Amino acid sequence: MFSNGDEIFKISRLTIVWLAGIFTIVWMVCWGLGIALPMLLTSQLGDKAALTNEILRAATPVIAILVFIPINAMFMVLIERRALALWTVRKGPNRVGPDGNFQTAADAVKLLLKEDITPTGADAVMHTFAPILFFAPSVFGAVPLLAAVTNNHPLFHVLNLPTGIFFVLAAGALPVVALVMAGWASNNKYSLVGGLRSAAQAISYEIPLVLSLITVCLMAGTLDLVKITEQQAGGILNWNLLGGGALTGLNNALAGGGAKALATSYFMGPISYVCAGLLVISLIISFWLYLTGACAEINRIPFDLPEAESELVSGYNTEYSGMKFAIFFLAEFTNLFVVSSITTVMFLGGGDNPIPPYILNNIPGIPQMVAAIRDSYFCSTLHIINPETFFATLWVIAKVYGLVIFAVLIRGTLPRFRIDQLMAFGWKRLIPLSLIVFIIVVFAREFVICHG
Amino acid sequence: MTDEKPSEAEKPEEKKAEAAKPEAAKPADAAKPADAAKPAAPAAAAPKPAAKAPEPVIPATAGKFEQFLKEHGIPSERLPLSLTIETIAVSGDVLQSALRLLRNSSEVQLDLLLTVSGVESNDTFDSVYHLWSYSNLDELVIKVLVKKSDVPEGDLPAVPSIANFWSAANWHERETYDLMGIRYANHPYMRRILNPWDWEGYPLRRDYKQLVDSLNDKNPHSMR
Amino acid sequence: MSQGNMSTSAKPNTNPVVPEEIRDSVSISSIDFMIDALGQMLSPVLSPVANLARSNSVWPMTFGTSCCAIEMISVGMSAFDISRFGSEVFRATPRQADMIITAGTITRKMAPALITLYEQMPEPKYVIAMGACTITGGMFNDSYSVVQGVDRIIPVDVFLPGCPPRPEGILDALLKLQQKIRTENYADRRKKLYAQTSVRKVDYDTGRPLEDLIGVVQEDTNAALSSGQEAIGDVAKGISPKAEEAKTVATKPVAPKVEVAKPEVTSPEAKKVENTKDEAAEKADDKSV
Amino acid sequence: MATEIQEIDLKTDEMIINMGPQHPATHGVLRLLLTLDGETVKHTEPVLGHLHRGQEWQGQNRTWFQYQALIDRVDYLSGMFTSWAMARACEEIDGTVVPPRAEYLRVMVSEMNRITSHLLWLGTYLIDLGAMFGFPFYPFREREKLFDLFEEIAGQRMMFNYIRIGGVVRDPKPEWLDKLKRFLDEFPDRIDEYETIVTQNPIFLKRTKDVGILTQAVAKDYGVTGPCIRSSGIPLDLRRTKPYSVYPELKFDVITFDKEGDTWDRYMARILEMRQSIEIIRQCIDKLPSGDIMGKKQMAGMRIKAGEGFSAVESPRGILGCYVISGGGEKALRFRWRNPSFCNLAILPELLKGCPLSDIMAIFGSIDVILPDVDR
Repeated sequence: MFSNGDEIFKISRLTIVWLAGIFTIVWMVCWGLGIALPMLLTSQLGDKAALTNEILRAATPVIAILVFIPINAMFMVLIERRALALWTVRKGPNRVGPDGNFQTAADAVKLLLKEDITPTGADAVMHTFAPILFFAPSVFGAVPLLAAVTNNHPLFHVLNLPTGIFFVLAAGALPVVALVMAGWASNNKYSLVGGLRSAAQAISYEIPLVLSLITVCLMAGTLDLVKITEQQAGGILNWNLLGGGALTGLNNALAGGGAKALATSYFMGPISYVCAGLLVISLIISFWLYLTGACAEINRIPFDLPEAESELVSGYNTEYSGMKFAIFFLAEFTNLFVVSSITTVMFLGGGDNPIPPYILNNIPGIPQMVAAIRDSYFCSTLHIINPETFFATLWVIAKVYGLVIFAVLIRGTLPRFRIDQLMAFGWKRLIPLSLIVFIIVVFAREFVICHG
Repeated sequence: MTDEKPSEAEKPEEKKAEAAKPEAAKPADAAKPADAAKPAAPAAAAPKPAAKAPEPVIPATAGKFEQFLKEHGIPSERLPLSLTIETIAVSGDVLQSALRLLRNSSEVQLDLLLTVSGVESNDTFDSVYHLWSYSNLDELVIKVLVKKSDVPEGDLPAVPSIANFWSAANWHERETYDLMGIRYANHPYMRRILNPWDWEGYPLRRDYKQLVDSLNDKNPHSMR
Repeated sequence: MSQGNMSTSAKPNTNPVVPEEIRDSVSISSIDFMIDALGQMLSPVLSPVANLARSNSVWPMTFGTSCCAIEMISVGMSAFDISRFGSEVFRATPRQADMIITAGTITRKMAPALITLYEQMPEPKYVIAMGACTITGGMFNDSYSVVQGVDRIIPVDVFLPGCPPRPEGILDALLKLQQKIRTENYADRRKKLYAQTSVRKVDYDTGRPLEDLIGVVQEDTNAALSSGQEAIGDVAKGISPKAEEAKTVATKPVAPKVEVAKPEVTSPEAKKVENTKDEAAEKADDKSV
Repeated sequence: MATEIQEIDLKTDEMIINMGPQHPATHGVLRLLLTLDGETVKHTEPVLGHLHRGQEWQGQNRTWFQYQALIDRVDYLSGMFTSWAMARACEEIDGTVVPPRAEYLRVMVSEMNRITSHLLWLGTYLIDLGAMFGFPFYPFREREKLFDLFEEIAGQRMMFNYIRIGGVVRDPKPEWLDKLKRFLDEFPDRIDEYETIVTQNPIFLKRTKDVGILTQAVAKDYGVTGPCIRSSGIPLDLRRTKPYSVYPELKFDVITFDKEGDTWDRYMARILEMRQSIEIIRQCIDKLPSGDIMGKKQMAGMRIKAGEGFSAVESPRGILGCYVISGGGEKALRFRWRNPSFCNLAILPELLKGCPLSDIMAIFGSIDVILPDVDR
């Protein structure tokens, strides 16, 4: 009969193989274009290669993203199907390739080779551009995140914006236009209702989402994604999830600062302690608010009303087939990935290790291992990767895909809201709550020295 | 539809059918779809099995509901059809008042209309109402018999509709109209409900002949 | 599902006799013509890739009318688990589906909907006729309202008998379909892009085939009805004309056979001409199982 | 100083949406013509008949023996009940005495069938509400176990043809009863599992509480039966109020809620009915007498005496009636089905008035309509 342990083992194996494959490929592309090729050119041509090198370095992140997104979406679809199967006592796709590894590749090729239909009576131009407009923001919106998730690797310095989070949010607000376009251009009433629903939903849930992120920015005092990540370094107590730096004093005390560190951070005594507690609670609520808003933003269950299958057939993409539908499909999962990355950067400390360094460095073997990696041929000579980036990326991958799996679990559990309940929930619950949290944070942070 | 032709001829109801339609004296044909056209000769030769079939014995006294209706001045007649359930026939004119009375009076409270069915018997079209109660165990069958001879040529037998005061009858009456061709007068939406809207013919009638076209003509794989 | 939502526009080879609202409601975007030429050229290379991909990701449509639909649901559930073959992605819209499992009896009233759905599906599209009802009419074989065989209205790839077939049967049919897809040629399949419409159209309001009805409209209605009634159990007509014939059949003037008193006598001759074509079409038409 | 609020009359158009006959939420082939104002339903017109296969016509043109194999398709989720209704009507006309063992077996398999029917309803209802990737798989797991039992006793998974005129067709082996007992022991835990996921789920409560309230007056007017009306507070359960077969000898209560039922009540009524069915089957296994199982010889040329009869059973969807007129021959003169789905569906336009688009699925699903049962 069915053995759950066996299946869990297979899924883990699949995950590890895929992730290793994806990130090796992507990193090799980055390294090849951004580091190896410029090094080679410089050694051959000298100063004449400077301009070429600049162009190569600037192009690297974009190309990396373009390589990364399709493979990653394929993996995410596969893992979603396998994980849902695991939770519903099934096996999931396991026939194509070794253990079903290439199932989604087959799907992708099939969708690309399928007939592409534009319904008569549809607005052909809008109908064609809607998926592109839906997909594009998830590509260029993700760019500023790159520096943050790779521990500010020199390759991605260029892309770091001082107002990174706003750029990401602005890009994230664009797809709704595409959905309305798709709904309107399809000449189908279900599509139209789906498109309008998505507009209403996105506008409503944008507010709590942005407010919760503003709360974090307020705590951090900056909009720069890299700075926000760097502030959170040093263990789980520094993360924005737990008070946005309000526990830094505690962390310092544990690290060896003792009572002095506590007194520095919590300078008002008991009031400060209470405020720190409030901050922790507020930021956890903010985290939850962000997850909820993001779920609605990317149309996942329980907020998948724009494409509610049992109501609107397939919602805004009812009339889409073949390649255009594939792009919608791709963008949907990429959006999920981007949203998880933002959560990781803003709340979960980016590439930070949850175990504080004062514990980690005392574990025998760890510092030596880091040193060994740094001194190895790959790092020191070929500059393939430095250990900071390597470990940061590992942690980012773990956190991001953990959130993705969490979203899949929610998808497999909850029913769907009704549109008026969705609006009521957004306007009457989430927005007041996020405002309250924001106000609490504004006042409470005056009594605690955060991130210090 | 195996080889049961000789036994089919012994059916009592078919003999009655022949009596109604003597012109149907064609040789036996296995492919005949409806009961209407049955072989006449073997049936006439066969003994009368109808005598053997035990006629349901009805009690001589009038039933409870017949009495009740009589008390309220509605003429009705008990039919010798079922042993267990009282079956009464009323005329179309008083149908509405009878049903209103049976439904609303506190004595009987027959407020659950199970079905409205159309039945074609040898010389009548019946509209049959099965009445139950939500609160007690009574059951009653009311029949409105419309004689075939009374129906004008090219017209449908008409029975007054009760859908305007009893919503349960709405779809049932439409269905009976659709399948049996009984027209319910003053029905709010007398339109075919199961068959396509412009369908021809009334499928449950004995003289119904199937439409045969490229969707259901005989194919080599058919069992018919 | 979405018939009536889309307005129609003229297609080059549609006969003007066919009413506006039942014409094929999709058009192909112009980029396909470029791909077409490319596809012809690259067919030997593309065929194996395309076949592998297509055969391994057959997304069914959630189309079910009666008992078989329940078994179709069952096959997606834990005990039988169609997801192993990559087919658990049941799409609700025909635009994204590859296969339609006609699960359950197709009646005259449902036939137009099925035809619309089939025509809305993008090429390559496959049909599994599931259950006795959809193959021959099954237990309702002689009923007045049942289409006796779904192959009379849409081309069928795999016939799956049973009443209802067991879920294992569906898996078997799916595997058979996968085998069939693996033998295809990319260029040949692309040629079907425009031709692969339904076998014949059915009118929603009367439940009769459109080819008959056009004649009826042109000629006398009553004559057509009497002819329809007299044809009971009479001449065994050939099996339905196939995909490529659909348009020509629909446009063929059926009127002459109506105006004569005994039209079924004349119709075999008319049919014969069609039947010869049918056989050729049938040979070309792909039918496995 | 009261300021006068001016009402501005904005011009809006109503939108007519054609839902079905092929729509994922219409459970087959129902077609709804919805007139929407925004997302609010103004008017609904159900269009039936997309699955009209002429079951009543078949009844008149098939022999008794042939037709009893066919009628499982009338309501394919509860084939035992359709068989039973026809068998009872024919036995009533014919005066056939059904052996007590057969009666007990009939009750057992019917209650099992009620469980499978409700399980399927539970799964599809959650799909209607949008939980389409996780929960629906669990009820089907148990359903398959029951199907294995059915297959063993009747030879088919769904179309049983097990209850025949005069009795039942196969006597179960003792091992079958053991398997059934084992299933009954584990099944209550499974129901608990479903309830853990669904019953108090806040989103589920939001979607179902106070949605589609069915008042007693409307329900009576439309002749609604089954769990729908019991959850509205009318204790109409034929098994108790008009007991047939061996139900008088079994202990159970009618499940009603003492208020006007919403969709959540209808959900709860079905969950409780499943638990109740378990108890009924247990009692049947304990009381199962030995003896004959068939009171009438089954053969191709089987005849039923002349007369007419109406019988009804309590199917998972309501009162399933069968009105038979026999002329004494091999075929019936008239077969008429009283289908619970057909009657219950008639209240849909009434319930949908003024509700949002998403509630159509919640309400329509809660009535539990099977389309062949509507269209026949």
